[in-house]
Amino acid sequence: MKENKVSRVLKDQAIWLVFIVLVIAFTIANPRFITMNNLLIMLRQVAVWGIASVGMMFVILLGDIDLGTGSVITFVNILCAKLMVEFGVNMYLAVLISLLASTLIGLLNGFMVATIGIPALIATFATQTAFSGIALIMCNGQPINGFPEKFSVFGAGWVGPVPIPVIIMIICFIIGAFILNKTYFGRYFYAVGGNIEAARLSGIRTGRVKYLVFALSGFFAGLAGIVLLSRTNSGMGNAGLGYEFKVITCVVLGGVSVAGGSGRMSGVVAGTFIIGALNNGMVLMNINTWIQDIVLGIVLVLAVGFDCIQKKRQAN
Amino acid sequence: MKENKVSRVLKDQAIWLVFIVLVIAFTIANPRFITMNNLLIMLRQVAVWGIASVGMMFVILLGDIDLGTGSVITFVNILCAKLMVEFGVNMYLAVLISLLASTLIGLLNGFMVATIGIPALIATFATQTAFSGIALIMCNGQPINGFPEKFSVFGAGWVGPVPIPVIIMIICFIIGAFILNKTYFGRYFYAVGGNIEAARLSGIRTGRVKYLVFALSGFFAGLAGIVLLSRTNSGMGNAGLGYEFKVITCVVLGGVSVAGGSGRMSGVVAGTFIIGALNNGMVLMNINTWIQDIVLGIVLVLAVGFDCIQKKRQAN
Amino acid sequence: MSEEYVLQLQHIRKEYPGVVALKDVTLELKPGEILALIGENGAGKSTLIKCCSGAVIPTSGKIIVNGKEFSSMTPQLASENGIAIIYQEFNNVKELSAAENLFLGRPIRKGIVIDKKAMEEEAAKAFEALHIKIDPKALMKNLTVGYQQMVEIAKAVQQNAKILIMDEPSAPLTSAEVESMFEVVERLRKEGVSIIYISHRLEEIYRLSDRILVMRDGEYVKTLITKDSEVQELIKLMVGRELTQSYPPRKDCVKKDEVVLELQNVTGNGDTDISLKIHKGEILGLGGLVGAGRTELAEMIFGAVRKKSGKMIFNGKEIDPKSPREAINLGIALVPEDRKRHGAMLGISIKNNINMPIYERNSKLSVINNKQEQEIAEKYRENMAIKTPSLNQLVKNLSGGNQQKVILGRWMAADSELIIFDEPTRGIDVGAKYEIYKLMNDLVENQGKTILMISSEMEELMGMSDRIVVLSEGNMTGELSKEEFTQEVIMTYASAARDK
Amino acid sequence: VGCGSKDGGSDSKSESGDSKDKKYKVGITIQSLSNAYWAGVMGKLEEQLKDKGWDYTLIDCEDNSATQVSQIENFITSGCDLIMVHPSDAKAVENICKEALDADIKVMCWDDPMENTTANWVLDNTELGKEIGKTAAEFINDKFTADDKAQVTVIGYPSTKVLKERADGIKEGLKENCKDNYEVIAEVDGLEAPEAQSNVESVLSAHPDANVFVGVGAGAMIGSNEALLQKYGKGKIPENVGVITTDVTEQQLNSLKAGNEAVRSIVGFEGSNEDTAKACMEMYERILSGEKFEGDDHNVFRTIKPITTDNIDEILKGM
Ligand SMILES: Nc1ncnc2c1ncn2[C@@H]1O[C@H](COP(=O)(O)OP(=O)(O)OP(=O)(O)O)[C@@H](O)[C@H]1O
Ligand SMILES: Nc1ncnc2c1ncn2[C@@H]1O[C@H](COP(=O)(O)OP(=O)(O)OP(=O)(O)O)[C@@H](O)[C@H]1O
Ligand SMILES: [Mg+2]
Ligand SMILES: [Mg+2]
Repeated sequence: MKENKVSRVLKDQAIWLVFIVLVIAFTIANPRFITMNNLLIMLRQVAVWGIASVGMMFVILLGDIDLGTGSVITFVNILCAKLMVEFGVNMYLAVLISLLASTLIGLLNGFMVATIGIPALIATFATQTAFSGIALIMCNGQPINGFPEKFSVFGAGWVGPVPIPVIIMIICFIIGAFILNKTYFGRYFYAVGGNIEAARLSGIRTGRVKYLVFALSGFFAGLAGIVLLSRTNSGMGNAGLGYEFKVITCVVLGGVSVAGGSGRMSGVVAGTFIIGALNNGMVLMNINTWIQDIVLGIVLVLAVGFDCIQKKRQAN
Repeated sequence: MKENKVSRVLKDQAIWLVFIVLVIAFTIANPRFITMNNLLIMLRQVAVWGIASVGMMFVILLGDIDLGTGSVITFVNILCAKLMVEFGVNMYLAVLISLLASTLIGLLNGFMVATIGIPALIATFATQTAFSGIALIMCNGQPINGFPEKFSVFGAGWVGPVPIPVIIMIICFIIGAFILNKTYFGRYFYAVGGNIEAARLSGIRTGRVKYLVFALSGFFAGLAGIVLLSRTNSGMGNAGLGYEFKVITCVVLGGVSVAGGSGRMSGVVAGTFIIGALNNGMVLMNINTWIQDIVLGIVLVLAVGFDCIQKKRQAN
Repeated sequence: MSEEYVLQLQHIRKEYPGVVALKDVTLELKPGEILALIGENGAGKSTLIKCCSGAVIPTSGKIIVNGKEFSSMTPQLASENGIAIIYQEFNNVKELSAAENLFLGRPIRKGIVIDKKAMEEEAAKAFEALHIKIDPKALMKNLTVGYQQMVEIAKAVQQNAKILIMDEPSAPLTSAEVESMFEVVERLRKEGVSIIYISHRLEEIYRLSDRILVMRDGEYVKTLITKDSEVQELIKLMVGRELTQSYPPRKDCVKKDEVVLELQNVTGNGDTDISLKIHKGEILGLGGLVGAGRTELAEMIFGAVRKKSGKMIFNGKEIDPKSPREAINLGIALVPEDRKRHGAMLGISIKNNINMPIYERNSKLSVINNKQEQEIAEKYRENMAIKTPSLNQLVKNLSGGNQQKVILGRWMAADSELIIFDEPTRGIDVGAKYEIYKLMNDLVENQGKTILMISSEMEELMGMSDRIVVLSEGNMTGELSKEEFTQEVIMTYASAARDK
Repeated sequence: VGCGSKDGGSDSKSESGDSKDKKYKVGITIQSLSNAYWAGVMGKLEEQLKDKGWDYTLIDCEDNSATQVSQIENFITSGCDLIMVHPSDAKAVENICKEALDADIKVMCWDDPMENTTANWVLDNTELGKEIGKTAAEFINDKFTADDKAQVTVIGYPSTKVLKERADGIKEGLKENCKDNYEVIAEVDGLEAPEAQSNVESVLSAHPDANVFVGVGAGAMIGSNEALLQKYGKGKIPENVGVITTDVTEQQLNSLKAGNEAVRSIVGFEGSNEDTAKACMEMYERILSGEKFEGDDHNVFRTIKPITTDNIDEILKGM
C-alpha cells in the first residue's frame, strides 16, 4: 500500500516532470518564455482546452469518448453570438441559454449512448457532423460580431495580473477534482468505467451516470465555447473545428486511460499545461508549423508510451 | 442455427435495404441517378474510401482504430508524386515504393500498439499528426504534377465500361472477404478482437496479429492514396485530410462493431455504397453542403442505432 | 399472497435465440431457511437467480417478494426489497479499493460527499467478521481471486439483506476460507435471513441446507428435504442416471524413469526456488491455499509469463518458452483457471474455439481446410459431450460447464504432451466432473500424456493425483507420495509459510 | 516554406551600413499553409526575407481564429518588429492587434480592412468574386446566347467568410455582366481538389450538358479541370466548356498554358508569386520605415488582373 502511494505520486510526477523539462528547454531557447507575463499568456491560450478537458476526462473515464466537443464549441459560439447580436438578448441570459443548449447536446449524446446503445465514438461523431452543419446554417458561414463591450470579460478580462479565462479554467479543474474524489457520483464514474456490469448489478444506475457524464461534457464544452467567443470577440462557423482532438490529447497526455476506469485530475492539468507550453514555446523558438505537428506527434507517443511501458513493467 | 442464419442474413440485408431505399429515393428525386453511367461514377467516387475501408475494417475488428489512414493517403500521394516527377523513378517502381512505405507506417503503428502498448486511438492519432506534417514538408505545401501519361490508368482508366478504380476496389473487397473467411489469420482477427488474453493463451501470437493488421491497414490506405493521386492527377499536401473518418463511417455503417470481434465484409461493402449514394445523390438533388452534413449525421445514427436496438432486443 | 414464502419465482421462462434456458421453473423460499439449488452445468441455476436482480429479464413468469409481485426486477428494486446476490462471475471494479467495492452502489455519504474513512472502517470490520486479512485500501486488482470472492461475500453480508442468494460462492475458496464463510452463513440463518445456496459440492449442500431444489435442462425437477434425501438420489435426479463412484479407477501408468518436465530452482512471477519433476503418465497434483502461487507457476511453464531464473527441462532439453505459442509448439497446454477471461473466446463459435491453436498447423498456404475444421470440432463435441444445438453456436451462449468442456476439447485437439489443468472442475457439476476425470485418466493411461493438476478441492487433489506438491506463498513446502495423502498433512504444508 | 533564418540573419551578405538594411524580425501568421496558393506565395516571400537577412517566423493557424490570437500573442512576447496577419476572421484579431500596436509593434493585415493595424494590404473578396464573374461572363457572352444558355456551376466553400464573399461576388459579377444567356444549375463545395472533382462529376452526371464551371480557388479549378478531362479527354474538350477561377498556382497556370485542357482563364493578382512576394516585401519596408498610412491610405489595395494565354508565359517565369 505504501509502495503503491509512492509509485502513484511518482507516476503523477512523471508527467509534471515532462512539463518542467519542457519549461527549462524553452527557457534556454528563449528566456522570454519564463516571464510571468508569458506564462500567464500561455495559460490563457490553453484555457479553452483546459475547460473542455474536464468534461472530456469524465467521458474518457467511462471508457467512452466525445468527438462532439469541437462542434459544441462552435455551436455555442454561434448561438451565443446570434442571441446577443441579432436578438439583442442580455449577455448573461445569452450565456445561460448557450450553456443550457450545450448541456442538452450532451444529453442527446447520453441518450444515444446509454439508451440506444450506440458506441460513443459513433454517436458523438454523428453529433459532431450534424452540429457543425447546423452551426454553419445558423450563421450562414459568416462571422458574427458586435457584442456588448462587457462580454469580452470572460475571455479577455483580468483580475489583478491574472486573466479571467485562466481563473475559469482553474475553477473548472478544482470542480473536476472535487467531483471525482469527493462526490459519490464521481466515484461512480470510476466504477462504471472500470466494470459497467458490476456497477449495474451493484445498483448503480449506469444509464444515469452516462447521461450525467455526457451532459457535463457538453456543459464544459459549452463553457469553453463561451470563453472562446469572448476571447476572439467574434463568432465563427468553424471556431471549434478539430478541438475535440486537442482536448483528448490534453486528457490522454495526463495519463487518463482510454480504456476507462483510471486517471486523475492532476494529470489532466499537467497534460493541458504541456500542450500549452509546446504551442507557446515552439512559436517562441521559431519552429515551422509543419515541424510543430511532427513534434506534437512525437511528444504524445513518448509521454503515453513511457506510461505504458511503466505499467507493463509493474504488471510483471 | 437455422434461425441464426436467417437472422444473420436479415441483418445483412437490413443495411442493404437501407441502400436500396436510398437508391429508390434518389431515383425518384432525379431519374438520372439510376443510370448505369451515374452508378459507375458513384462507385468511382467511393473507390478511395472503399479500398481503405478493407484495412480499417481489420483494425476495427481487433477493437482498435486507425486514425492515421488520412495521413497515410496524403503521404503516399506526395511520396509517389515526388518519386515520379522529381526523381524520375519509373511509375511502377514508384507505386511499389509508396506501397512499401505505407505498409511501413502501418508497421510503426503496430509497433506502438502491440509492442509498446499505446492505445490505438492515441498511437494512430500521433501518426496522423506527424505524417501530415512530414507530407507538407516534403511537398512544401505545393501540388506536384506532371506524371507520366500512363499513370492516370489507376484512377481514371476503364476496362470496357467499368472504371479501373472500381475494379481495384472490388478486388480489395474480395481479398478482404477471403482473408477473413478462408485464412487462419483472418480467424485470428476475430479471436484477438473478441478476447485478446484468451487468444494469446490459445497460442496466437497476438502481437504479430496486430502488426499484420496495422500493416495491412497501412497498405490498403497506401493503395487508396495511389488511386487518389492517379484520379486527381496531382499530389497535394492535404489530399487525405479527414479521410480516416469517412472510412470509419463506411466500416461502422456496415455493421462492424467498434468493440471488436464482430463484423462481415459484405456489410462494409454496403456501408461504402451507402456513403457513395448519399454523396452523389445529394449533389444531384442540389442539397446544400451544410444540410448534407446534418443528413450524414442522422443516417449514421439511424443505421447504427437500429442495429444496436436489434442487438439489445436479441440479448434480452 | 401467502406470507409463507419470502420469495417466490413462479413459472419463470427465459428464451435466448435458439436456446430455452428456463422452462416454467417455480421456486419458493421460506423465511429463515437455506434452500440449496443444484443441477448439472447448463441446468439454468444462474439464469434463474439472475432473474431476481434484473441481471436477466425473464420472458414470462412472476417474481413475488414478500407478497409484492413483479414481472421483472432491477438491481435497485432487488436491493430495496432486501435481496443481495453473490454472482458466479466476479462483479467488482478492479481499479477501486476493496472498501469502495464493498460499498459499490451504496456508499456512505453526507449529501453528495462520500465518507471514505467511514467506509474503510466498516470494511475492516466486515473483513474481520469473515476472518480474512484484507487491507480495505488495497486495490481490487491486487487481490487474489479468492480474496476478491471474499470481498463479494462481505459485500452481500454487509447489505443486511433479508434474502441472500449465493451462486457457487465456495468455488474459488480454499477450505479454510470456506469454513469462515460457513460460519457467517450459519450466523445469518440464525438472524432470520433466507438463503439460496448454489453449489456443485454436495458435502456443502448437506452441511448447510434445509431443502434442496433440483433442476435439469432448464426445468424444475423436484424439491427434497435435505435430511431425508440420499446422495445417490440427488445425483440421479440431477443427471437423470445413476453414478456410483466419484473418482474413476486408473491403473498405474507412471513411468518413473522418464521425466517429462523438470523444474530446477525456478523463480519469478511471485514464486521462488521451485524444483520438481513430472514423470511420463503421471498426474501431479499441485496444492495450496489461495495465493500460493500455483497459477503463477503454471503461467511460467506455459510461457505466458517469463521466469526470472532457474531451469526448465522438458523431455531432456532445456526450454525457456517466451510465449504460449512456443510452449504449445513444444507440446505444453494450459487449461486456465478463469475461463471467461483467459479460456473461452466468448464471441466466436465453438468450432473456431476448438480449432484455434491448430489452425496454423492445419492450413495450406494460410487457407483453412473447412472440412477438417468441422470434423475435428465434431469429434471433440462428442468426446466431451458438449451440450449444444450447433457447433456454430457462440461460446458465450453456453453454460459455464460446457464452456469448460470446449476449452478442454481445444487442448485435446491440439494433442499436447503435457497438459496443465488449473482448477479443471471449478464450477462443474458432478456428472461432468466425473466425465472430466475419466478423460484425464484416459489421457495418461492410453494416450501417453502427462498432467499437472492445480486444485483447491482437497478431495479431488487426493482422488486424482499420483503425487502431490504443495506450495505456500510462492515457496514449495512439501511433496507427498500417494501413501502419505491426508488432508491434515497437506494443510500443514499449505500453511507452512503463513505459520512462520 | 521553412524555418526562419535566425542565425542566417546576422552573418548574411549585408555590407552596406545603410539604415534601410537594418535587420528586422517579422512574425507572419497565415490562414492555412496547406493551401497551395499560400504555400507558394509564402515560399517566395521567405526567399525575399532571407535575401534581406531578416529574422522571421512563418506559421499558419489552420483557419482558427483562437489559434491565430494565440500566435499573435506569442509574436508579441518574442519581440517582433512587425507582425503580418492574414486573418481567419479579421474581427477576432482586432483586440490582440491593438495590444501589439500598444507594444510598439507594427501590424500589417493582408486581405482585410482592419482597424487596429499600421496598414492593410487589402483584397476585396467581393470585388475579386465579381472580377471572376466578369471574366466568366466574357467567356459566356462569347459562346452562349439566350436560346442556348450556359449551364453554370459555382464551386465554392461557404464555410469560410472570404470564400463565401468571393462566391457571392461571382454570382453578382455574372448577373452584372451577362444577359440572360446563363443559368446557375448547381452550387457545390470544392475547397480541395478531390472533393471538387467528385462533386463536379456528380454535377456532370445530373446535367450532362453542364459547361461552365466558376470557382473560388485553386482546388476548384484543379478538381473540375480533372473531372472534365476525364469526361472528354485531353484536347477533346468542347470549345464552350470551360473553367474559370482564381488563385495563382503553377499547376493552374500549366493547365491554362497547355491550351488543350478546360482551364480558360484565371483571375490573378500582382502577377506571379514572386511579384506578389515582392509587393508584399515593399509593404513591409514602407511600414517599417515609419510611413504613416492614415485616412484613406490605411488600406492599400492589391491589384487584380485576369491571366489568359496572352500573359501567361511572363507570369510562369516568376513562379
Ligand atoms: N446470454 C445467453 N445467450 C444464450 N444462451 C444463454 C445465455 N446465458 C445462458 N444461456 C443458456 O442458458 C442455459 C443455462 O445457463 P446457466 O448459466 O444458467 O446454467 P447453470 O445451471 O448456472 O450452469 P453452471 O453450473 O455451469 O454454472 C445454458 O444452456 C446456456 O447455454
Ligand atoms: N495483479 C497482482 N498484483 C500483485 N500481486 C498479485 C497479483 N496477482 C496475484 N498476486 C499475488 O501473487 C500470489 C499468487 O496469487 P494466486 O492467488 O493467483 O495464486 P494461486 O496459488 O494460483 O491461488 P489459487 O488458489 O487462486 O489458484 C499472491 O500472493 C497474490 O497476492
Ligand atoms: Mg451457473
Ligand atoms: Mg490460481
